[in-house]
Amino acid sequence: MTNSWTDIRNTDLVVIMGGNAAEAHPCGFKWVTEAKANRGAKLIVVDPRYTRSASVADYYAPIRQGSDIAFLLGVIKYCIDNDKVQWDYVNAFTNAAYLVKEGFTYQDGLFTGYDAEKREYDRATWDYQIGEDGYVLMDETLQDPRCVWNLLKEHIAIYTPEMVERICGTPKDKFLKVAEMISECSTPTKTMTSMYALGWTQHSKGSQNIRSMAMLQLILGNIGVRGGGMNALRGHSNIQGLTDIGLMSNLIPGYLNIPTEREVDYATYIGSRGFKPLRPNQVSYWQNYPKFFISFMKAMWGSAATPQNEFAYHYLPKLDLPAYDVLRAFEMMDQGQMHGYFCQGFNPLLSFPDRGKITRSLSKLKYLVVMDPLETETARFWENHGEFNDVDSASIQTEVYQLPTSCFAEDEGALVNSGRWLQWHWPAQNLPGEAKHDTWIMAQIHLRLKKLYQEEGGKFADPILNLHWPYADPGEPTADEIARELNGYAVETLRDPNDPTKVLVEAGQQVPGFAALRDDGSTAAGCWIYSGCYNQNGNNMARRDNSDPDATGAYLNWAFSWPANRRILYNRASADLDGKAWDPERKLIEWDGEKWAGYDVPDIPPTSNPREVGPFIMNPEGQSRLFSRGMMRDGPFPAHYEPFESPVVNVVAPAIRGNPVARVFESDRESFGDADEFPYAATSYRLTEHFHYWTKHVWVNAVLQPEFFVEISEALAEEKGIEKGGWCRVWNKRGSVHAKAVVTKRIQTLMCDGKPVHIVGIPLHWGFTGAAKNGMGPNSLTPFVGDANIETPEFKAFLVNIEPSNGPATA
Amino acid sequence: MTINVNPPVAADTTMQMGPQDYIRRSASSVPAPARQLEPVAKLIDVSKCIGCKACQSACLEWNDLREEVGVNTGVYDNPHDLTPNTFTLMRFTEWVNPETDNLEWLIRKDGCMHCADPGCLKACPAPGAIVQYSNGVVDFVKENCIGCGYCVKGCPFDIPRISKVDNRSYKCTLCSDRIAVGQGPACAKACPTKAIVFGTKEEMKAHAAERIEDLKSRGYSNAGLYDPPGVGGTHVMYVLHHADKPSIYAGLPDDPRISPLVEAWKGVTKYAGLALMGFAAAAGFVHMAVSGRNRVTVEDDEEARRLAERAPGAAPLDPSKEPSA
Amino acid sequence: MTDGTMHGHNRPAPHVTKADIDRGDRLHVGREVIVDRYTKWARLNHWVTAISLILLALSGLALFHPSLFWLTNLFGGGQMTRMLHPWFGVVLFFSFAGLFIRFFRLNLPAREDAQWAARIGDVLKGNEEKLPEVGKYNAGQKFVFWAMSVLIMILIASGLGIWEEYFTQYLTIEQLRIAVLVHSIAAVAIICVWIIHVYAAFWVQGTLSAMTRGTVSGGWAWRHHRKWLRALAAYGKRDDRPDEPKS
Amino acid sequence: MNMEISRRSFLKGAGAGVAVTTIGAFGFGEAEAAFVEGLRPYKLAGTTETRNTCPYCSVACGVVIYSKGDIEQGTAEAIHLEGDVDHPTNRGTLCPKGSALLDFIKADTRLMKPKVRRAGSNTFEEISWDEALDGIVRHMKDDRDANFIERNMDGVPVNRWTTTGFLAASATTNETAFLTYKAVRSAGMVAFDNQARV
Repeated sequence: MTNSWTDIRNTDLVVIMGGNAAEAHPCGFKWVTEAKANRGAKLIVVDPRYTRSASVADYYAPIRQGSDIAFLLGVIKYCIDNDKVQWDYVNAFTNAAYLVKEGFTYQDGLFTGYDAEKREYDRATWDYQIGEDGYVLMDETLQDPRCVWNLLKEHIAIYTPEMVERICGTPKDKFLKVAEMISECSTPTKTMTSMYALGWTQHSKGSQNIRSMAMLQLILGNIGVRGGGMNALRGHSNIQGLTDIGLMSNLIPGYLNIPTEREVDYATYIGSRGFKPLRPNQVSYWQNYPKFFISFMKAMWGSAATPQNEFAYHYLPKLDLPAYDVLRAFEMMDQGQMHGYFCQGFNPLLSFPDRGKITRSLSKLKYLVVMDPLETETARFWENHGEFNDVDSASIQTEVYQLPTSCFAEDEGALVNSGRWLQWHWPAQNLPGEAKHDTWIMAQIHLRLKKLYQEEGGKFADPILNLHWPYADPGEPTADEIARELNGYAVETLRDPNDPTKVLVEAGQQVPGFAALRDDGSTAAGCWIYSGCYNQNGNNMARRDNSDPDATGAYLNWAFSWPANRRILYNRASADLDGKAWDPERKLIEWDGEKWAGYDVPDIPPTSNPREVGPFIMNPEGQSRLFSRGMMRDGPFPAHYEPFESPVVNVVAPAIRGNPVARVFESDRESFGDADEFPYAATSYRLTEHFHYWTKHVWVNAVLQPEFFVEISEALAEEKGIEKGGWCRVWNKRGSVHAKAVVTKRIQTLMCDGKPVHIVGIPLHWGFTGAAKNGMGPNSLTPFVGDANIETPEFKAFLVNIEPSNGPATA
Repeated sequence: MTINVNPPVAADTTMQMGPQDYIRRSASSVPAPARQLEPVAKLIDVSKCIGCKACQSACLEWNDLREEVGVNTGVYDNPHDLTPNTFTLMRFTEWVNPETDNLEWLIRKDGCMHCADPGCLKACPAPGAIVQYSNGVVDFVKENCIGCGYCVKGCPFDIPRISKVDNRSYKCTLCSDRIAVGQGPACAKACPTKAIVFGTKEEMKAHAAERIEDLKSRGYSNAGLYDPPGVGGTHVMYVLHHADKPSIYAGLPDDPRISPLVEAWKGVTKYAGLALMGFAAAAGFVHMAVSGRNRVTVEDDEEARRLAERAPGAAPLDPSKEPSA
Repeated sequence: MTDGTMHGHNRPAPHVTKADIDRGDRLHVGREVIVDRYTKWARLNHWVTAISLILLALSGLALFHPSLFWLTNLFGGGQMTRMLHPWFGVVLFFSFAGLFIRFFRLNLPAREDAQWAARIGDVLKGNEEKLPEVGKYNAGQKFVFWAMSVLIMILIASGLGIWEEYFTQYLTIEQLRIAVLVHSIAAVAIICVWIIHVYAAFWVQGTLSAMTRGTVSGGWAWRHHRKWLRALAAYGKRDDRPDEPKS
Repeated sequence: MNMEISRRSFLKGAGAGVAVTTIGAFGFGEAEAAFVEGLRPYKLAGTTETRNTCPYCSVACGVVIYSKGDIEQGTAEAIHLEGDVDHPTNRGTLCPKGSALLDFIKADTRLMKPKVRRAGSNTFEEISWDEALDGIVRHMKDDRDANFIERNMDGVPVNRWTTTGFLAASATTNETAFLTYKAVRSAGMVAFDNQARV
């Protein structure tokens, strides 16, 4: 989220698209109802299904899953054609005026530089024209045909309301109504907020779905303002935290990168990360990269990280591939290239696409370790449960360890919500049975592995032997100790550079925030963006002062929000070029002539002149990007591509299947199906009564939604002779599931490119453990395809067939 | 600032409501209460409800109810009906508005309405099994319940359910145990969108008025409050976007009132019946007093004997048995 | 000369047939004339019926009006009362069915019934001589018999419907409301009929012995059921052994 | 900070506040007997209240866990759970999942003992923590030593361990996450991911 849950009360228009907040985030959705009550805000829901969110919406429009980009580019076109643009914002805060390199083009659904062999683009031409002074060339009059604004207009020209209807199946009048309501938010005094979730991410072009809306929000001037922003609802309680702390193949905490093997030494690595400003006076905050990186290395390897060994640069693994994400990991298992796997509170057997392949892959492991407070299907993937897990135990050689862990009720520590709040919590009960805290388990694994290397030696043990382990009880580090480590501390006494007699932080003391971090090894910080969460003032994540002056929804003294306790990102953009709030009613921060001040922590250096310093300090431009240069693998502008399995061909570029640079493994291609064989457009989703595969263990939730079902329209039920509440079978090349049929008016047949498209909705909460009835899930049917940029599986759009049937062979 | 780990939640947990606040007690009478509690009400704003079932969940947890895991029958309503363990239930209706031709997903939280004039209490034959507090809470006292099911017949909303396990009647208590310590019902506390709110009935009516105004501004010209006079008003009220036709919300009664049959049964029949039986008995005594017993006379006996002796197959008379004239 | 003239007032003796008597009715002529009216089994059957009806009345009344709820103590509390009442009903039903089979033939309407009913005033005054001669049962007794039969049918039917443990789920609430209303009205009615029945038995001296010893005196039969007695004398079995007839 | 004031601040506008009518408003007078006929005794009396965060979605609602016993003594056990009225986001509300968290903590399928399933077996067997952990790190070391890539073809140190992967959780604390990061990265593991995508 750029903003926070509580900020949503400040909005005038809520657009829920690519998500279902009421269903998946009811208590966050409260703030939508608050906005309605406080500001008479309106709610628009655009979704293939008439969802629980739609049930309280002011306006609902249907859309075919996987066609969001066409819809959104259509809205952008509507706004531009009707001059519904917040021009001052666009001119001041976006790269609309930047000139793009000659040679960059878009044709037949492809941008310049496509390599069909590698399924990759050469992104050389996807960039700005740079002048002699090293700064970008721009045309503030927006006349130059090569300026971003004109290229954008040209790029979206095809997305007329008629084209939108043809692609999305959204009736033209409904689309126009939505576009018209959205376009009204182009005035400085009206803001719109976008609430989205996996409905946008789980596509082979998920990142571009989100970019499309981000671009629209920039054009309407809704980023950085109260009641605006791009708000990813996020699924799990600390998924934000785990991403912040970089538990991903290619990340270092705080969104730094694991080096690739091309970066042969520290100099090369850091050299490619200069982040020189592209315009005068810009902050380009990533210029501080070395400070954050080296402070991290000090937190990892302490005294073993020295200037002499490039702060242990080579202790880090170097990547030969962009990422070893989960899809690749399971592909490797399937190819016999991976022998061991750890699942920490994770249930891949039900979470990842193409369950058949997941079972096959796990069966090829030597060992599998599952840490969880609850039973998981993954821990029992080798156990036969008839139709619900049809395996031959004897033929599976994997050794499986199941370790009982603590759950929230026994844990202490911080979780990061989607509004980036780090909130501390306290244990309420003791561990049941022999369950242990995850921290204890991870410490034990490290210490015992270290012991083996000490005793036996082995391959490059230094990173293990020298891992910094500064805990009172090495066997069980406390949450408090680790929280301090994340915040960062002075390794040596820090003195004021301008006045060496002045001590800023004594050695061993907590640093006040990331501004204090240094690149000379004198500071250590586990995750720079968290710096300030546990400083000289104590544990700020545990703050519980819920006062909120002038009811802005900021709650500055409640817990801690990264970065620097900032509640709304890019908040400088809430004020115009003179530093005055776009909307006096919704003042956030303002320039008083000398400094920035207001209800939030300014996003730019407090004394930076509003006319000089741009709000988007993480970009070398200081401005936001309507044209994203080479930052994304599949194009600087979003373009409509069909899902890999689509009921209709791509009318924009008929030759192209799916996203041309999406993650696809050759071995999975034959498992894709076509519309003639599998005519129905399926989608997967959560239900409000359940949380993933956890709550089927909770009898109350099992009572509220007991049994696996699929949802279809009355028309399809009629056509297939499927009865409401009767059994049906849904299948494609990857699998087949039996489910109860919920026949509903909430799913309607859409007309796309002249043909009717029936939608099959498949919720995902059932398995073969827990209190709920045994059942299957969508991942028995979903394709093994990933988003081009972040490899998110395409769970939201695939093809199936359906027929009436008997119940499962074994119930 | 100080970091407050465990600030108190419900400081005072002493019960402040009790039998002294009864205004009605089934099959018995109560003295007029010394004090009048402020009438309370739960307001359910159907237009704000997202059907998330948090209320059901919170209700099960607070009241320690253990419902059975059922099956899917092609709808979202689970369980499929109120039960002795399900005091409240979301009922889903897919309704196409004939005026706009748009689908509307009407979701109503069903449960006890806590009528000002409770049909269950009127029908109940067991003294003290159903009580009504002066703040409007209608509560079942299971210790006194005999499981006859009369409350089911008395209720205009089809709410009470009799347990097959302990043969006692159950329904929403409005969390009387929470209200007694000054807290609202568990469902109202949990409700994510505050579609369920709880407070004094006056507060709730005022809040409802605001909501209705908002709904009218959004095109629901028939939005209104459901506080049916037929049962003297209720302490659970609904805000409906289509208050002109309550029955589209999964059969919410358009004009609920205690059934005339129940009125007759618990009214005239009860009293007339007793009177009639009393009269019948009394009539007997009077008749006895007036006309005395109907006795057999000596003549009757002689006639009988003559008839018997003259009859065919009579044995010769034994002189010794000849009665003396 | 006829009995009539002998008797002092002239009423033609009615035509009687064997059909006017039941199996088990018989005449004993000893020191007194004794008539067997009810067999051992009939009496047993009657008393089972009587007891279950009384238990039903008591348990039913307990739930009928709050002022009578204290009656539940007789059955071990409200829950027990609620549980037992329907079972008493089942017993009554089958027991009464037995009585019905035994008695219904002689309770079928006869010519003299109308005349008898028309003279109800004389009945109440006890002016037997003004009444027609009747068979084993007079119109009043027949009324009680048929009223009981009909009301018990109504009570069992409505009672089953509102039997919470087993049957309520098969009825709509509206049907239940009708059932419970009908049940209570029928209950009041049957209790009234019962009062009439009991009172009559007590008012008409010599009646009770019919259901205790099983016999009535010849005089009682002559006075109240002369047609029956004539039939018995004409066609009935008799037992003139001088010793006292065994009851 | 004053809870009452903060709660009252929630009353401004919006339905959210309306639920927070205080005890006084119900017209209660002086406190009466603790147990009264017909009413269940208030089951939270005498419990310990602990502030925690819902482990499900990222709204991160504040919850209050009511427990009996003493955590220091090792006897604390949760008996009830409700939303935290003072929390700015959820203000005491909880969704159907959060409202039932007690039965997540107490689920029949909650794991109590370490177990191992041997190759080819069709059942889990209970083992001690020592056996489990030693067995795991033995697997790790053998696999790492056998497959660790110290340098690539060009002789560049790459220190990559690609044959064992780690899938991190999504509901563990930042502190667990960082400790996990340290343990996993120091071993050179690259197939490292979390639940962000699903």
